[in-house]
Amino acid sequence: MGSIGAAAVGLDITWAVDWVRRGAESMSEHRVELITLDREIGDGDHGENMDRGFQAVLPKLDDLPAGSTPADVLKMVATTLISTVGGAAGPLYGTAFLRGSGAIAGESSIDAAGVVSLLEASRDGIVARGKAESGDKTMVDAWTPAVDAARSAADGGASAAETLRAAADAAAAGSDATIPLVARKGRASYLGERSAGHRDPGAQSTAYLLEAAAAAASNGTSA
Amino acid sequence: MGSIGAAAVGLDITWAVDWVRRGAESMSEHRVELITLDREIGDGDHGENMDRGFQAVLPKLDDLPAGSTPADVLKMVATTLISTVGGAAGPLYGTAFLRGSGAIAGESSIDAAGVVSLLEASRDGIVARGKAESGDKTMVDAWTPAVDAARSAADGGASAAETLRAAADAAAAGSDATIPLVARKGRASYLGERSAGHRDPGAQSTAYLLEAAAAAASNGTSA
Amino acid sequence: MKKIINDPKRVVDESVAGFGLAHADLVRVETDPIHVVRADAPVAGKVGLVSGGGSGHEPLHAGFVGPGMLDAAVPGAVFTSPTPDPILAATKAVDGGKGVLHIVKNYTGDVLNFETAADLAAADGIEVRAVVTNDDVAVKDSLYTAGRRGVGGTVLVEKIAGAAADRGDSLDGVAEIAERVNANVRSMGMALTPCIVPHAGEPSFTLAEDEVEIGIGIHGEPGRERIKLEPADAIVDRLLTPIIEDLPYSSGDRVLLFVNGMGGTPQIELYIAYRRAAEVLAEKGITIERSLVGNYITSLEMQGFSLTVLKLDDEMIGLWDAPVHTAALRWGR
Amino acid sequence: MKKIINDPKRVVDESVAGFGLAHADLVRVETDPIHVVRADAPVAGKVGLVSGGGSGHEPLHAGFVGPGMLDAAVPGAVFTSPTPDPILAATKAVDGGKGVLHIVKNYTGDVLNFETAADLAAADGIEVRAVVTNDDVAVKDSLYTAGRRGVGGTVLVEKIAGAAADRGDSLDGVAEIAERVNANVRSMGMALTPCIVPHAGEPSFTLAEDEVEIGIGIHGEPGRERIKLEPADAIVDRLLTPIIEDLPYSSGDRVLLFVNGMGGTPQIELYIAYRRAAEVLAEKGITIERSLVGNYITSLEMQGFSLTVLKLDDEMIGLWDAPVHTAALRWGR
Ligand SMILES: Nc1ncnc2c1ncn2[C@@H]1O[C@H](COP(=O)(O)OP(=O)(O)O)[C@@H](O)[C@H]1O
Ligand SMILES: Nc1ncnc2c1ncn2[C@@H]1O[C@H](COP(=O)(O)OP(=O)(O)O)[C@@H](O)[C@H]1O
Ligand SMILES: [Mg+2]
Ligand SMILES: [Mg+2]
Ligand SMILES: [Mg+2]
Ligand SMILES: [Mg+2]
Repeated sequence: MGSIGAAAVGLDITWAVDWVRRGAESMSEHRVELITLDREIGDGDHGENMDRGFQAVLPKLDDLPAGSTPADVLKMVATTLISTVGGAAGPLYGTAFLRGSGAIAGESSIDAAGVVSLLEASRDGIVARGKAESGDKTMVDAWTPAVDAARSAADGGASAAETLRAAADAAAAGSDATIPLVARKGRASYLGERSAGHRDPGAQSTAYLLEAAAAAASNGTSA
Repeated sequence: MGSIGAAAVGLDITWAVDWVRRGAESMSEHRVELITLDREIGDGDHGENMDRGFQAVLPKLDDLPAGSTPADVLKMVATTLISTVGGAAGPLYGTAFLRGSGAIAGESSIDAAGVVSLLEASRDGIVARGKAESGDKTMVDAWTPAVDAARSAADGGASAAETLRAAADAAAAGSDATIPLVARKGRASYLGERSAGHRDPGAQSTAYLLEAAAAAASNGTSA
Repeated sequence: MKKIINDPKRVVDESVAGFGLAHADLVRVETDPIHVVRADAPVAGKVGLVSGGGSGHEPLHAGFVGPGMLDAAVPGAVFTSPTPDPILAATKAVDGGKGVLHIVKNYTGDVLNFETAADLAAADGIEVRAVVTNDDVAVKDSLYTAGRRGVGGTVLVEKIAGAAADRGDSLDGVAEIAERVNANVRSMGMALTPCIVPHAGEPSFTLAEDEVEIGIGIHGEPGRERIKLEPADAIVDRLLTPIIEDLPYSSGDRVLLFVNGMGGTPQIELYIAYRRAAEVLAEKGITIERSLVGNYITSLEMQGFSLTVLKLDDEMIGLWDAPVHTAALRWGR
Repeated sequence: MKKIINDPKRVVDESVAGFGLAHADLVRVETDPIHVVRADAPVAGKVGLVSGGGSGHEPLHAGFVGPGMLDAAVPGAVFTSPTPDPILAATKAVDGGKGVLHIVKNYTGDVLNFETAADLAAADGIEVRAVVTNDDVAVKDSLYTAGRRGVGGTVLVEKIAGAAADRGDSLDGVAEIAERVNANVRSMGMALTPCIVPHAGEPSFTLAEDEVEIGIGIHGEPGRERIKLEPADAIVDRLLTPIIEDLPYSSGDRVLLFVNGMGGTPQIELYIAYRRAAEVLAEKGITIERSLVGNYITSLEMQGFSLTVLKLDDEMIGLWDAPVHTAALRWGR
């Protein structure tokens, strides 16, 4: 079973770089969709912001010094997003990647527990910056289910890749679950009741980024 | 034959007042049409301007002193149009009615020759103010055929009413004939070749006003 | 038609009333017949400056009434030149004994109505001169047109002539400098969208989603040419080339560059146009000594812009820089 | 999408470049990272004022850079708050040794990015304080929102705080007056049409020919409520009532009335709105001491307007009247 092989192999720098590449590809691919979601209940820039940020990240992947760890990659992503994305998403994702990097600092390869720490630290960073609670119709509503799902998976003995898969699926479901919510944080909160019936763009970009992480993990191990 | 009766009767104050009332009604009725014509090759205000002017004229008809002549009516129309219409049409029609009034000054009733003098003086006033020549695609292209037709009719022995009928029909034909022309005066001249294919709004309002004059004349005499 | 209005027939009256309330320190609004005069009119011993024309071009002209610029503005109905009565009333109100200059944009209606008012004022013993602005190179000045239209250059004529009047020039002197500005200024405009005259309720023309009008006037009338939308730089070139060739402007000239919004175009776009215009002038060795960017002579909510270039001399620069205090242009006080 | 632009991705860069060319006497444009600073920055011994936010609201903020107002403006991408880097660069560029005040409109992105920049500046030894404007009564300031948005009141905060800095107030003093203005100002806006963000290429929302959005923000985001078009006076009442009730303003208050165009609305309509707003305030015994009418904080080409009312005290009036010389607001020099 691939999953046993995956459990045996930690996620290393190759995975981290692949995650970021896939993430960039996904932001580019879903740029218009994220703009459209944000236009409906925000100001129509989320896809543009995320795409601009990840396009700035890409060339820096080539400049990583030899011996870089996954944490180094995430830190580079963090600082690049902070200085190129802007808006609410820039500082929030920046903090997420920064805290995530901190949680796995020094490790050349991370296991399922490491994945949980990474995701949890990221989510906590977002909450610390943005003060959103679950149900406020923000990216937190994708991150928190992802953290919870990752923890149960890891607790149940899943591999790092399986743990990420569980996180990604939960983030996607969390994004879906934002649709009926009334926003209480971010720009969509200005709409009050009118925000219900629309998916939160940040929750959706989170789902795409965690999907990229999971895809990179399963790719790395099955290749 | 009604026309013989009409030939016998000169056009008096009743006719003049009726002309103006019918003219006002016509401007009101054709307001949108004249706006639309002017929108196509001008600035979309001709119908509004003419309607505003004639609406201002109407109440003054009730204040005419006893013993007023047709010339007095036309003079009142002239000054009222000058002070309420604005744009190019205000001074041009104002001058037309003022000169027309001058041409029949003192007459309590005008015959066919009087009609010709009135129309000719009006047309000459417009040309003096606006410097347009025939074929420039302006109201002159309705007035000049009207003057010419009136003169032939009168020369041929037509009544005042018949003379006005000839003038009105010629003005309408003159207005039709402006359609293919390229404008060389007024706002439509800015369009150059693009003005061809559109009727001149001022020629059309002239046709309506002379139609009102002719209708008032035939009505007055057949009543 | 979506507008912030109450009644199409009361648009001008209510707007001018609001203007008077907002700028009571600067102007007095007379309602019958409607005109806007400097709060302290007439200014004794100063030539009075009166301009006017159809409404819908705001801030032109009422926004330019005040010390250093116009003494009175006469707003007509939307896109309709005013009748002689309010022009006459304004002329009388601002006559400080040194005569009155009429600044008239070259449109048949404006010219005729101002002419009549000037005749009536002369009959009342007021000396009046008129300067007719005609800077729009989109229209050929020939026997086959009503002549070039007065557009953006009018704003510059009003500012500079206003400063000349302010320093005490005679009526002939003020008229002479106004003529000189007019002789040295050229403009051309374009529109991305039409505008809707309130009483008409319909757009002044219709454009497809990828079309623009080049050589547009300020009355919502269609332009000379309809083309496919182009990048900003190409549009600027299309407007600036005929302007430069017309006077012509040439290397070594010092100019004022005026990028004017038609009313509905955001400032962010005007500065993109400014950038390219400055680049083209620099390439030609023409120096921009002064500039003006914003909505100064508009066509209601039309989207688009016009470029105006004025060839400056030292006197004009001094008069341009002189203090002005109006609702729409203000500096030096 | 019809705009006077070259490339959606270069809109801000090119426009700011044009702004710098047109106002080289007032500002210096730095391109990497992009920010606009006073030509003579830093001014020694003066508190530096920095504001910024997404582009598309011009003249806010670059149009308010100059003596008596802001020392620097940081334009982000269209409708996207800038990142910390240019905010930090601007903060450093204007630090004249007396500290720097950040004037931040209350949006999550603006607040977070300015916070980060302030932390970095503090690490570099620059004293920074931030004032967050939040005057939009269309949004309830409660646990269930991101708080009221900063809109029209921001312009007034920038002018008055700028004057306080100009007269030599300390950082705490300037921050205190800025807070006081913010505490006494309320706004609400509406839109007749949406706007189109260049990179999005689609309208921010769609409205039927007879619909308007009430309680609109400045980012092209939809408002709280969509209603049928009403006459101007009814719309003004709809915006002004919640403003008056919120502070509340009451009889005897002296206020500044600010009628702001959203970018695509012609001036003729703004003054119709002003007229009614003045009428309502007069009925309530509220005196308009100062007023401002025009496009000062916009949403690209959006048609609509906002009303802002500031309760004045003598100090605020003095600071409002103090000389200011920026591209968009200028008097007294
Ligand atoms: N306080 C917050 N906490 C967590 N996430 C937030 C918060 N505010 C906004 N967001 C997220 O940011 C997304 C919007 O990002 P973006 O459009 O890039 O920024 P902006 O709202 O400044 O235009 C929202 O969809 C939401 O998921
Ligand atoms: N120089 C002129 N001589 C004669 N008629 C003219 C002249 N200029 C314009 N007109 C007439 O005036 C009409 C336009 O009138 P109107 O729309 O009321 O004025 P404006 O052009 O000022 O908006 C034109 O259709 C034309 O018939
Ligand atoms: Mg957004
Ligand atoms: Mg017309
Ligand atoms: Mg007209
Ligand atoms: Mg944004």
